[in-house]
Amino acid sequence: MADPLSTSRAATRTEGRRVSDFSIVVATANGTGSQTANLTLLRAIFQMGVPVHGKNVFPSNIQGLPTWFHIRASAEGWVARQAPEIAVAYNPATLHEDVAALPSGGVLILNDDLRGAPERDDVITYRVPVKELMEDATAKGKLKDYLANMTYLGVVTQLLGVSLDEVHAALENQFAGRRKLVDANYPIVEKAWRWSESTLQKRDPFTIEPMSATDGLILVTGNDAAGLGSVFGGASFVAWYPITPSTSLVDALKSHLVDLRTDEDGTPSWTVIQAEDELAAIGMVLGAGWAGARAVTATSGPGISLMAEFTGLGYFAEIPAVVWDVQRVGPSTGLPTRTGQGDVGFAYTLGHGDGKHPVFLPGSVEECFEFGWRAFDVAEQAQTPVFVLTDLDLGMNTWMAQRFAYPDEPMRRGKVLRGDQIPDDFGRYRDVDGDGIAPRTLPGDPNPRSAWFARGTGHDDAAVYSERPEDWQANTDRLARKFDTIRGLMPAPVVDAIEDAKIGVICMGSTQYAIHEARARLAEAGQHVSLLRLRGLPIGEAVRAFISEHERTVVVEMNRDGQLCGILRAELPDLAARIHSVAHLDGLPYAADQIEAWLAPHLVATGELVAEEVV
Amino acid sequence: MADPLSTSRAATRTEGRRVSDFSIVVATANGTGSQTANLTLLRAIFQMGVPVHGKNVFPSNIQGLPTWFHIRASAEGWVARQAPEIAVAYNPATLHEDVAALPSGGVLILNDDLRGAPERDDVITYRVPVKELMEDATAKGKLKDYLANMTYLGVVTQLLGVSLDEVHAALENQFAGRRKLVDANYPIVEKAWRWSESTLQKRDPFTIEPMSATDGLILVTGNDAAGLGSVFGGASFVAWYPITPSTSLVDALKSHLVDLRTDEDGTPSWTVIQAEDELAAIGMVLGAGWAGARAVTATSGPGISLMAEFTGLGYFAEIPAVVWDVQRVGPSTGLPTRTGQGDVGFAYTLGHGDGKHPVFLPGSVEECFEFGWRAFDVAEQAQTPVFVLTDLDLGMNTWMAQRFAYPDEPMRRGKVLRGDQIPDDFGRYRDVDGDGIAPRTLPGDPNPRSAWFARGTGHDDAAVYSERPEDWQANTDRLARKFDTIRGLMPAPVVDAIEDAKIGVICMGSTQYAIHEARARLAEAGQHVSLLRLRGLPIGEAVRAFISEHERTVVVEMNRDGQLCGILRAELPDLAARIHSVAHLDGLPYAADQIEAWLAPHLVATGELVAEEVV
Amino acid sequence: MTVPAARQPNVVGLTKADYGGRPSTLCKGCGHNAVANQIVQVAFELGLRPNEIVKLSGIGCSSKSPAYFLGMSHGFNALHGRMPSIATGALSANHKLRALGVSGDGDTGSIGLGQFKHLLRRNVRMVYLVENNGVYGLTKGQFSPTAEDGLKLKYAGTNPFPPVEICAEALVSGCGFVARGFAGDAKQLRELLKAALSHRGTAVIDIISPCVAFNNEDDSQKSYAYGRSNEVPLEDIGWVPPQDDIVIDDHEPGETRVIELHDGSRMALTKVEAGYDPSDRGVALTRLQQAEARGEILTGLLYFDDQRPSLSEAVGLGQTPLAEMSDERLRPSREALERVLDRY
Amino acid sequence: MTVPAARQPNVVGLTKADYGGRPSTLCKGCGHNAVANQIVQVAFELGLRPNEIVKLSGIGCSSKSPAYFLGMSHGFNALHGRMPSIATGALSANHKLRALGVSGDGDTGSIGLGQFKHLLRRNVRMVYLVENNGVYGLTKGQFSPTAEDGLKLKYAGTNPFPPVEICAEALVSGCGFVARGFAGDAKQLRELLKAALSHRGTAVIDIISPCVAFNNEDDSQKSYAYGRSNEVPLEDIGWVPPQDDIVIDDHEPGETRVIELHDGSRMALTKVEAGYDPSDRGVALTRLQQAEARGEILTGLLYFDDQRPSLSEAVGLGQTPLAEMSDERLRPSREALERVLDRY
Ligand SMILES: Cc1ncc(C[n+]2csc(CCOP(=O)(O)OP(=O)(O)O)c2C)c(N)n1
Ligand SMILES: Cc1ncc(C[n+]2csc(CCOP(=O)(O)OP(=O)(O)O)c2C)c(N)n1
Ligand code: SF4
Ligand code: SF4
Ligand SMILES: [Mg+2]
Ligand SMILES: [Mg+2]
Repeated sequence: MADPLSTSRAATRTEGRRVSDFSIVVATANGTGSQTANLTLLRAIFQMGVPVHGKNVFPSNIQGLPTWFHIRASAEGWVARQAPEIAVAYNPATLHEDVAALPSGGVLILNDDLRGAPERDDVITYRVPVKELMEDATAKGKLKDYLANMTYLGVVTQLLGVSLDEVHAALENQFAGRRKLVDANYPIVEKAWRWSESTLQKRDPFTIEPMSATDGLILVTGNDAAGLGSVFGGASFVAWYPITPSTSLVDALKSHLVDLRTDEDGTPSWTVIQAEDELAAIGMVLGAGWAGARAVTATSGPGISLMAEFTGLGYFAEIPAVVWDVQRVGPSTGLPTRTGQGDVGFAYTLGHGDGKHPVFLPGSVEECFEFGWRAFDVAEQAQTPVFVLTDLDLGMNTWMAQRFAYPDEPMRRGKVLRGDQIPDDFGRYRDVDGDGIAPRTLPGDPNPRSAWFARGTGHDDAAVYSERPEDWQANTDRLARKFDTIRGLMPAPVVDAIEDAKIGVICMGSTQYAIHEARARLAEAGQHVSLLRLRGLPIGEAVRAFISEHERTVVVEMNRDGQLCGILRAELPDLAARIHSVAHLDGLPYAADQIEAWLAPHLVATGELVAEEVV
Repeated sequence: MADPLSTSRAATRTEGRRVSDFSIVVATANGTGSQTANLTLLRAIFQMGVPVHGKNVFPSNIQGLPTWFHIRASAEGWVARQAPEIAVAYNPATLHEDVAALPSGGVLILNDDLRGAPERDDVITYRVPVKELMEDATAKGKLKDYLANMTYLGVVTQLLGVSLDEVHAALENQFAGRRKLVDANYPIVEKAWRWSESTLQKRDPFTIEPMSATDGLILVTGNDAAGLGSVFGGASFVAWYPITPSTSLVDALKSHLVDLRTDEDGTPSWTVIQAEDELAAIGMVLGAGWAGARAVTATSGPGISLMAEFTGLGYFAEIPAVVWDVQRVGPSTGLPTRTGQGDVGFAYTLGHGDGKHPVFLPGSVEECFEFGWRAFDVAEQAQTPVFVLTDLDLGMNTWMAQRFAYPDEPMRRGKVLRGDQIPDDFGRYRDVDGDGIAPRTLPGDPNPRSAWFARGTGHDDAAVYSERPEDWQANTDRLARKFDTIRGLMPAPVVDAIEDAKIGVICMGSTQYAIHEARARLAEAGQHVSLLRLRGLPIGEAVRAFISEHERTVVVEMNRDGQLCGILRAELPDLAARIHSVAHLDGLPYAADQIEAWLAPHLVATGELVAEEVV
Repeated sequence: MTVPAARQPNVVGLTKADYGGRPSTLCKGCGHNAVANQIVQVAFELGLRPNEIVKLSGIGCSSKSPAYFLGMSHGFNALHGRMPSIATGALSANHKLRALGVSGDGDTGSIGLGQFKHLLRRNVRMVYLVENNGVYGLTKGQFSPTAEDGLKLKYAGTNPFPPVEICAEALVSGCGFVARGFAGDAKQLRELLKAALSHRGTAVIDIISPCVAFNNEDDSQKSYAYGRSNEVPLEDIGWVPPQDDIVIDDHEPGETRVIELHDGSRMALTKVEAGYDPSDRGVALTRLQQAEARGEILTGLLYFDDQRPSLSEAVGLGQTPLAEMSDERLRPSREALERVLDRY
Repeated sequence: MTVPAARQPNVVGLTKADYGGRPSTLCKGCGHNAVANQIVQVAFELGLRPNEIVKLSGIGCSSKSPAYFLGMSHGFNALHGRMPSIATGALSANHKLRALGVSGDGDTGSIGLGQFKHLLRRNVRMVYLVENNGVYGLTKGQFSPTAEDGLKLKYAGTNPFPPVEICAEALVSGCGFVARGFAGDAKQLRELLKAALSHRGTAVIDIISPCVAFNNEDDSQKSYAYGRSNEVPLEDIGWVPPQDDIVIDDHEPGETRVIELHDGSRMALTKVEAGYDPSDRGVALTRLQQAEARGEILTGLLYFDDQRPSLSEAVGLGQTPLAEMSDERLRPSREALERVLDRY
């Protein structure tokens, strides 16, 4: 099997030196524990001030199947997927493909103990005598195989011009300063580094040179950021069921709760429950939301399907809840360890019958943090289940980010009446303010007037069971009004409108990085494309304005059916004719050249490109 | 609580006689068993050749809550809901509202034992001494209360000019000729009828006169028709979980299986399993479909939500299944005994990730029968779960219909390879014909090449697990091609295009009856509106053509969010600007005057109506 | 404890009427009504504070009944079979609340079996009532999974499957309070309810609660299923005549009493003897099996053990419920955030 | 029965290799691989016809394994926890087929508990294997509901809940074949598999099948959880060294054997004595309780009773499977339709 991310076979630019601008792939087998070496390499480059990003391409399996770790260093700061010029080949199972995938002019760092690597005289090869380098390592047995990953760390860093001090610092950071661990690993790195320095002679153009582009930045995964954001949103109840790629979000959330939300006497201000399945997880979250806690769950595609019925209850009984969907490739069980954006259409109207739900669409780890706390505010203000759709690429991979900003406003708990605030004529679903949102009361309130009976069945505005047509319609019309109020609560899109650009691109989530890079390239070629990055549904006026201002709008999304495009066409029928779809899903994050290729026909249509130029 | 269907308060037309053109409402309490009397009244009118239709408005409860049975007789054949001019008031709990709801000039048939009926001197009142009439009835105790319903049957038929013979015949039919039952009931009917003849003096204009408009027609519910159609479709495995209003579909299906599909020796050619819930029901159906049986389930809204995950598996693993959704009012538990069309958007794309499903949209009991067998053909030809969306009004109410036509074509079992037909290079998902549909094999086949491993995870065209991007994309692109093939398998819409009409209406399902009546009225007023009744999704070219031919298309549907309208806008973006939505849901079937009112603004917009005329 | 007279205020100054709810829309004679009445009586006698109680239910006739008692208490009529997850979340958010859950045999034994069993594992502190009638009432008489093997019902035919034994299920799932009552035995029911309300974790009471509309044995002469097929059109399961409650008020411990249901079918109830020791799970299971073998239904407190911590105890919650914590306590400080960021 | 040598063809002319599947992608040393191997061996020894068997599973490492045996048999890798419903439908459509189902303790005991129990009530004719490792393997080491109360795992922390006892659950659900095996005891496992394959209804075998990657007790010296926290970065649960299979081949009936898992933690397996009479459900439940009290795990055939008809027998299916009926038999005649219409 071949590394799916190493697709380009075009010769790579080798004239002159390639300073801090290239991609590396490390090919190992799952379960061999190469992650430590990979993340250390990533961090070492980051420490040198060079913009860098890592993507882990792993199988849905625990041990033995091939896995590839991609690191892109880019002085210009590009982080989208890019076919690697440097390959570290440590996995016998994929040796052939890994070598074959290299562009001519590329670099191969080969575990010399592996046999049968294909000859590539158009590739610069460095052979690493792993066994030899491991010889006098103190560790024994299986642990030795594990530590063997440190050899390529040493060689690669040396070749790229990363000092041993940087590597050591990175290793310390990676091990959170745990001495024993550093001491077990570093000697091997050092040995390999010095061996490389003394024996290998650099023949390739790729180097890292110190910059200051990462000053003040952090390295973090989206799931970690989301967990942390939730904690700062006051998450107090978490129920979930394990599923890739959302599991690490809950793991992070829980460890941050332990760290930040446990009293001196050890009492937690939170409860995390591993439910028996996703139906139970969302049920628990709704029960907790009804009782007044800030409750959240995280899942992925299959879990969203199982949450359909309860989401409809939450919508109709009007109970706050936050649901994170770290999207993987669907339909069905699909590709659990690949990334996609295929749940947006389904989540937006989840549940039988009428109903729409607010959907946050974070596009960066910063937004994973921010929406982590904002989602609770919207859920409690609107008294409804709120979805946050991120994806595996954003959630599980390691990204550079600004230090997260502390919430700039107090927690918005929404309309909750307590004790004497509860009027004599209190009706749970009475729209006293005309915004479609009626004040609620919480169980446990001493005021006898506070009581109401939550239900998924038809009811009047006092929550009393009713089959009367006028009660049904009044109530659901109010829910529609409420949804309009919600428009004002969602984050505005990020718009980069280019003066008299004919084409506007609309995107969401993590695809923005490839799009930014593609737009920059197009701009160099004189083709200017505006961009609107949607950060939430329902849409507001800004989207209508953006589409109106452009001759043609192209909605780029990582699914097959063009789900977001369909939503926009349905909600903006008068503009639908101008709204075009670019929808592609194969499980891989987008690369800039894919975006360029997909936009080309549209540039041709608007006359900005002549057909011939399209390759 | 007031009868929701008796809404009009306008004075009714009383000048002259009202022959076979009026509505009756019978107000009783749930559990009192008035259904027999009501259906007998309905059938008696039907037997006289007069077009008639009955709607039961009942609560989600078993005993004691108010229920109303509506009968509309219409020489012209209109069957849509219409506010009644005649009320039979036998329920003390709703006496006041039932009387108050009558239009002036209306007729009240009052159980004289009930106290406190409001005075309405603008209403013709007949008082029925129920106790007295029941005096010498043989039955005792509770059964007596039950039989008391026969008194209004006698009085109403006499007043309307229905002969005792007709009533007797209707009663026999109702009791399927079971003597004992007829003998227990008829004497009371007769006594009441004769009492009415001798005592009451007819003061109202409403009468039934014999016609021949129902010759050769049958009276049947949509659920019964659906069950029968499924049997003629070869249904052999049924798994379901009880839920109103789909329960009577499975009851009918099962009794028809017992009747028509049991061998002489008593061996069934079918299995019906009451599952533990809807997740299990659809799972069983998919298991049976995979193993080669024609399998079907029936449910309603909440069940559809619970079937989301399995539907995605069926779509992706490509397993035939038929799912009936007898729609009730959602979201959530909603109004279990009220009608709606709120699941169309959800069912069409059910499941996380990408995926669309064929959806049949029967609009009559005849189509409930026809689609009952056709759905299996499409499911097996396309190897995918197929939905049939009907509703409570169509499913549980009693409609006139043409005798059902025997399937006009043999069962289409789709591409199934057996034994030696299986090629050496057999690949379960290999698109050998280019129509996106690959031949399948069935478990138990003696040919070793036949084996494949069904899965919801990514696979190559031999059904072998694969995470390769190109495998994923090739497979899902093929599924998209398959969906285009499916377009050609769905029933064409029924189009009534009016020469140079500016407005075209698109509808689905049971709302057609109110729309036909409204169109006729508009036509009388010189306003011509074309109609396209959609009978299935995905749409074909006919829909595009219809919309293109009209200045403005109005999509009328019984939900709040205009779900079908959204689908059409998304799939026909170039025409979306002309597609308008009329969406209303309060649990009641539409009445013609509602349709007129909703279309008015559109007629104004196209200049066919001047604003003033709109009331 | 002295029982206050209905019209007198109780220890918390409330009259019995204050514990009432909306008028019942269930069938006259339905066992579920009798249970609702006893809940009102017990809440009144114990002097419960309505605001300290939440009423929970799933979907079904039984699950409707929380609307008919404790009108001053908050309540949540959840989804079919999903009361346990709602309860788990609600009681986690506010572990000071006491939950009174009402479910049916279909709601708990069929669609809800998984959630029921996992609720018991977690030992969420609540009273869990299963109003057990062997049928699906609200959907008109299909078999529920607790229907006896071989039972013939007019509507549903013959049941070929062994019943789900609610008490046995509770026992193997580690439930610390397992009891069975009968809707018609008010005295026993009140005793069980009072004990359950003071239990540390989940207290399950399986209550035999006959359905007057659909639990009609085919061949029983008195059943109106019989009546229907012979005098009343069968299609017309729309006919549900009102019935009187079935009541037994002098059932002694150790005694077996045969009661007659509305359809004339009989049911043998055996009350555990006075000296029965409910502390052994194995014994409880065995006794259940023996009774079943004799075609009897064992009633009373079958198993009791309050050693296991409830969920909120297991997760170590303190005094303040999560739902009542101040925003300050819920959102860590600026400094705390900076500290975390420094690690990245 | 004489066991043919692997290379020799068996009674149906197939070699052992013919019963193999695709290469396993599970961890080296995973108990699930050992089970898969025994399935191949048993199918070969019994001379099963691959086309008469269907392989079914849910989702999990365990549920992947059907891909690794009987490559010439059809199979269905269903959804997480939903194998039972797929099995019920498939076996109803073709009751001539024999189903071999592989599930995990999470798949069956957690999300799938309800379907599992209802499958047993219906007595669908299939072999139902639970490859029980006490953890969620595929999602990296969370507790499964079968994990012991109080167990400490490096990743998952301490488990506060009582375990779901698969065998006890099967017993109370009326299952007629309840057994427990150990992945490392090939001989016993083969015997149990052979017996199960000839059972009339659902045959449940709970197989202790250690997870070498995640079932690592926190405080066990040999666990690499320990190793990890001290020498290897904890975050790196990505490190899963290959292990050897744990094997015991001389475990005698009645004997208690303590086995050591890869992490050094110990497990006491007690094999039911030679004379054990598996015909009494009550005894089986009691023995399970006693063993549990002693901290032992009881293995062997615990309960057997084939009196209850399987589902296809209960619904009275004839010779021809539904899936193989001719269109003529499935679609009634024109006349039949007219007859029905005449009634309307
Ligand atoms: C998901 C779902 N499926 C089916 C139904 C329909 N339904 C309502 S109540 C009920 C059964 C109730 O039986 P039980 O729990 O025994 O309560 P009872 O009415 O007998 O008291 C069913 C199947 C539903 N409301 N939701
Ligand atoms: C609906 C759904 N939820 C969650 C998951 C993620 N998931 C995959 S396997 C698994 C647990 C498997 O545990 P077990 O059944 O014990 O199998 P094991 O891997 O231990 O053999 C989970 C939670 C899923 N695939 N589908
Ligand atoms: S149908 Fe049965 S369960 Fe429901 S209310 Fe009536 S008697 Fe009670
Ligand atoms: S993770 Fe555990 S269960 Fe999964 S394959 Fe590895 S050892 Fe087996
Ligand atoms: Mg019940
Ligand atoms: Mg497991």
